[in-house]
Amino acid sequence: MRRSDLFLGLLALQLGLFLAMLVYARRAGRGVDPGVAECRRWVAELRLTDLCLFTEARYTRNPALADLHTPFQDHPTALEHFPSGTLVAPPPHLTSPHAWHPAPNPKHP
Amino acid sequence: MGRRGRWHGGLAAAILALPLAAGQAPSAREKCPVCGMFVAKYPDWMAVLRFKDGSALAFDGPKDLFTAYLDLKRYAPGRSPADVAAIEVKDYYSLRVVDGFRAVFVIGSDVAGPMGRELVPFAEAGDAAAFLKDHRGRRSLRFGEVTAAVLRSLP
Amino acid sequence: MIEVANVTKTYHAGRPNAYTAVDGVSLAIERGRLTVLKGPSGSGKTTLLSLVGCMARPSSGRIHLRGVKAAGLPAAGGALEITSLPERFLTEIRRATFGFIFQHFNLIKGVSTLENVMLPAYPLGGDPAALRRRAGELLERFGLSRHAREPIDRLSGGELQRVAIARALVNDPAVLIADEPTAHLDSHLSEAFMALMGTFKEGGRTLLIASHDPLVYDSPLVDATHELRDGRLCGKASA
Amino acid sequence: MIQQPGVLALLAASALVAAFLALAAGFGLRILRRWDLRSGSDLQLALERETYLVSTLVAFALAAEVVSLFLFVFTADGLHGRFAGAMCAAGTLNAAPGGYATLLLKVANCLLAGVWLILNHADTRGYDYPLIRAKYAFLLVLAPLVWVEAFLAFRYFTGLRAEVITSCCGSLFSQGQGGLAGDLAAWPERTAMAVLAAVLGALFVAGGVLLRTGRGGYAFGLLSGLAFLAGTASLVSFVSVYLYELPTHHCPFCCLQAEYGHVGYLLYGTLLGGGIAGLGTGALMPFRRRASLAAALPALQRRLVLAALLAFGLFALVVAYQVATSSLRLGP
Amino acid sequence: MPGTLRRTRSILDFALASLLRRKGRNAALLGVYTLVVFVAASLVFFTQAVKREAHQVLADAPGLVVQRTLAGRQDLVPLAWADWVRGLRGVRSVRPRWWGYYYDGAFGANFTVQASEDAALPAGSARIGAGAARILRVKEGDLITLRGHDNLPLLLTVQGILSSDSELVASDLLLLPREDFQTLFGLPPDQATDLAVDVANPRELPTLAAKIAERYPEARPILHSEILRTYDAIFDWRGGLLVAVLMIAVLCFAIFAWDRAAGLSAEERREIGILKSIGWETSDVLLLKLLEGLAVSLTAFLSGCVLAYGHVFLFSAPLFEGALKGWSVLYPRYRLVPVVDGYQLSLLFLLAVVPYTAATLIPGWRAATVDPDAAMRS
Repeated sequence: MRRSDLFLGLLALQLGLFLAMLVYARRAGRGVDPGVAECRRWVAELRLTDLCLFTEARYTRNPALADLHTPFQDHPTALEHFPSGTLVAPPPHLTSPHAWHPAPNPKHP
Repeated sequence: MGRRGRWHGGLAAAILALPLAAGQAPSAREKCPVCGMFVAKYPDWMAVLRFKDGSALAFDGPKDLFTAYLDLKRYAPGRSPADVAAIEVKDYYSLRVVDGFRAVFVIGSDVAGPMGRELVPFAEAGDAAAFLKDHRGRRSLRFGEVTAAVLRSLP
Repeated sequence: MIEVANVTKTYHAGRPNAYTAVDGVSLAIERGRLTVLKGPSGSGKTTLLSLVGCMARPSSGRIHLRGVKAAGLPAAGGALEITSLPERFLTEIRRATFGFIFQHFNLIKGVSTLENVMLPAYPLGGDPAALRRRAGELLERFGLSRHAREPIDRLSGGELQRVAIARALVNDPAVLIADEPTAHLDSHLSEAFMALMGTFKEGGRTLLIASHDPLVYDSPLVDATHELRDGRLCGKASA
Repeated sequence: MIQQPGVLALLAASALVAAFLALAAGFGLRILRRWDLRSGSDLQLALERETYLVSTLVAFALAAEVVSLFLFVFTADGLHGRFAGAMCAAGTLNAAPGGYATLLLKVANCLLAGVWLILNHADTRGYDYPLIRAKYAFLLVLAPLVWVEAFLAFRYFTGLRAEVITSCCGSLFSQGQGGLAGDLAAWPERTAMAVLAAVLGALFVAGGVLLRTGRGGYAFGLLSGLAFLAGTASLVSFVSVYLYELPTHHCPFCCLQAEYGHVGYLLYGTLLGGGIAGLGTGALMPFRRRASLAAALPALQRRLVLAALLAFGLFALVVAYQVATSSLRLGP
Repeated sequence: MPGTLRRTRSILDFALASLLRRKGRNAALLGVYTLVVFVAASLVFFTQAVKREAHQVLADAPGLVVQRTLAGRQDLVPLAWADWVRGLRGVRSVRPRWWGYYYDGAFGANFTVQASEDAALPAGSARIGAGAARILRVKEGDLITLRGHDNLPLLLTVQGILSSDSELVASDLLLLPREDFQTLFGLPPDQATDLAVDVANPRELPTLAAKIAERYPEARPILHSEILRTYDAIFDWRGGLLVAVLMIAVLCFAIFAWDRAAGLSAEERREIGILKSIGWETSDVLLLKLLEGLAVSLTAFLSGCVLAYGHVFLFSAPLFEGALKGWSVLYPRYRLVPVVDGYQLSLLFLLAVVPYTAATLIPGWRAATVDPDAAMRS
């Protein structure tokens, strides 16, 4: 057994795992996940708008509905609230009036 | 859908007229006989031409339906306008299936369909007038006013 | 076989530490003979060996090789002029034509004996099984088979040199070049080494040895001796 | 400026490649000025060693360019949600100046770097560095292009602002739209098909002649370049339409997506590979008569021609298959 | 061709041997490298997966949410607005929403309280999210007490706990009947928190938003597409920030690799000299160095990616939990649907393998151009 055989075998093993990960991810992405379906049901029923990832403050609990002048969130680049504040930026529609949206273009696949 | 659908696409297209129950969504593989696009991808624009024998053709927009209706010889050989039992289009605001013969169509608006400029269908003339104003439409037409010349003016 | 014409090698030319190691040397080395370069250390023997062995290019002068097969190279009248070839081609000629036995053996530590012997053939891309067989046979011939799998670090001086010789032979070169081969050997081992050289000579190989050990240059096997001093040939070549 | 992982990675890669080529160009300049093969001086030895570094640097740059070309398209594609009106990469590239120019330059640089590596390979086959001046002069052309590309990429990404209204591929690659993209889309389908078939046919004839007689290398190189252009143009003009089965959809990016079986990678990969091999064949022609390359060059050219024909042949097969199996019928 | 292949394999053999000979140092290098790839890949996988999850889960979110702002702060919406909006063309339904936040000092948790329209939820009862139930340590039938705006306790029977599958959107919810919601917060009866508007044709949403904004200047309509875009922006923007920080780590690592490759020990230099003296050419040594680098970087890249996949999708990214949770005590338990695509992989490749290779390129070349006769002259 040559060293290169061993190494290539190891590499092939890793590559196999890697490909398995790709294939599994694609298959998982294709079907409807039961968790996703359950979440969608509640979103539709309760008219929810946001994920419940960060619950420590209202502008992180409902980032899409955040105020323009929420305490601490006074500047888009401020690291106002360390752990999740680094992840949550003000939603894009705060910086421009959404009423001037152009008509959407034709959809395509 | 996507790729898998395409392999069988040829088969589905070969069977031109499929029976469709009223309001029933076309199968994922059904294609518009005029342009060949998958009809199911654009449910909001779907238009259906029903014949008296129960068969039907589904289109991905009223424009293609009119193209076929005004030239049935080419798109449905052996049939004439007299064989048409019903025309179904979808009202823009409600997305409900409405009677195409009685619908009002707005052209020249800033709303584009899957095939570009469209004849946007409405069940009510009032809706059509409001839409014409909101979306800078050119004019609204009754079913009978849609001619080949009108279609040519829509790129 | 090898003709050296008026070859000079200057290191660090144009700088204060410029140093001419070989200065206007001309000599010829004949096929199937044992030629010795003798002279004290620092006389330019090693540099001349490296020039002849295609390891370095001379600053001026010409070196011609005869009877060397090299693809894609022009050979005027059967002689190949190697002085201005790119390193790539020099290497190609070197590994096909020359086998080297170094003063310090130059074996790679931590690598097995067998692999050390096989190393020169790696870049050639030959059949690995055949190479392994060839290296195994060489080790067997030098009585080193039982050390084949051991790392080189555990071998004695004499064994190390025999590994180095096996390595020099693995590509079956026409010319063997040895630089001070007996410097680290006792008299007994040195004699054994010269005896081995004798068998190679009988086998038809050309041998070129640089040494200041009388045991080498006074050996009856030697066909020609060139003496170097301060980078120049001195005295007549004795044949 | 959009802080997105892909954007940061792309900018870093661009900067790295630009720096490497600056280094390579510096060495190239030195080699062009000081090269003297007859000399055994230390300088000449150092220069010869630098040629190894330069070829390694360019090979690295090519590899990084190819990876970043894909990432560029992926990133542009992934960003479309941030721009009103953009629905795929085509829209995102239009959202700030320099998007398309960056993409085109990336492709051009991939081609040129590939050709450079072919020249370099040929050069190493000759004992007297027969291509040394040509290839370093070429390198001095390639390097500024890479710098321009890095600059454009930087300008493009810093110019991107969310909320920019952009046109999506539906309007960009639709007929009746001005500009090159629109013109390509408006190219009549039959003309486009005929041109592609003619160019590919001529390419195969030239390749056959070259393989048999060793003549016509320039023509082959030229035709490869044309085939690359015609192939790309036909992707916009008609292949896309058959592929998506949408008569109005001329987008050259959507075919990279999973919905279409990633067939775009095959199409672009074969085009790029064929283009590099074919152009490389042509670029080697002036050096055929060099004594030092007389033995090596024809064999190398044969291999390149075969590779180019294989790549373009595969491209043609895939295109033909797509058109034949598509159930789209065009126009009334 | 087989010659080239055999040459590469033989040189690979030697490259591995020389890596193994310096086991300790190379293992450390490989470990650090794998860690860098692991963290970068975890981050990329996580942000992409959450983005896609958000898009899927929020697909049925209201097409338009109408809020009212008062001096720049969100304020209650008069129900009269709902009637006016309902009259607009294309609107299918307008549902006022009553919701707010409730901080429970005893548990330190921030709950989202929402009024439920469900007729099966009688007054005095509540339905709560799985995460809330976990924090409050209650089960079905238990009582919970909330302190109202008037300082009176509001006692509610837990009538049901939302399934654990829904935690990603509903973990912190307390669903109350409308009367109880109003009692708890003392809300005026003719106002709601905001309006959820649904339309038949989503194409019409921007037009509707414009009409509403024109009629009520203090209204703030938020489109469905903007809600989705928020999640893209959150995870791209600050994900990019983290990648920028991570890039410093990559850079440090590249410098480390550079140093490691440039500071060739005398031993390694001697070795390369020996290789060149016995017939290896500069490009052979370059290949050796390249293969050494590739062996390390490919192993690190592949194992880092696979480990990150396990971390994010099998174990729900426990390493990020601390960062996401902040100082809140409520954190949903969820499993992300795996998302791995060409974008992520080419990004990671560009981030991880390219800098390392670049850093080792020039030192490798320097090592490879040792004079062949150096070994003789030493």
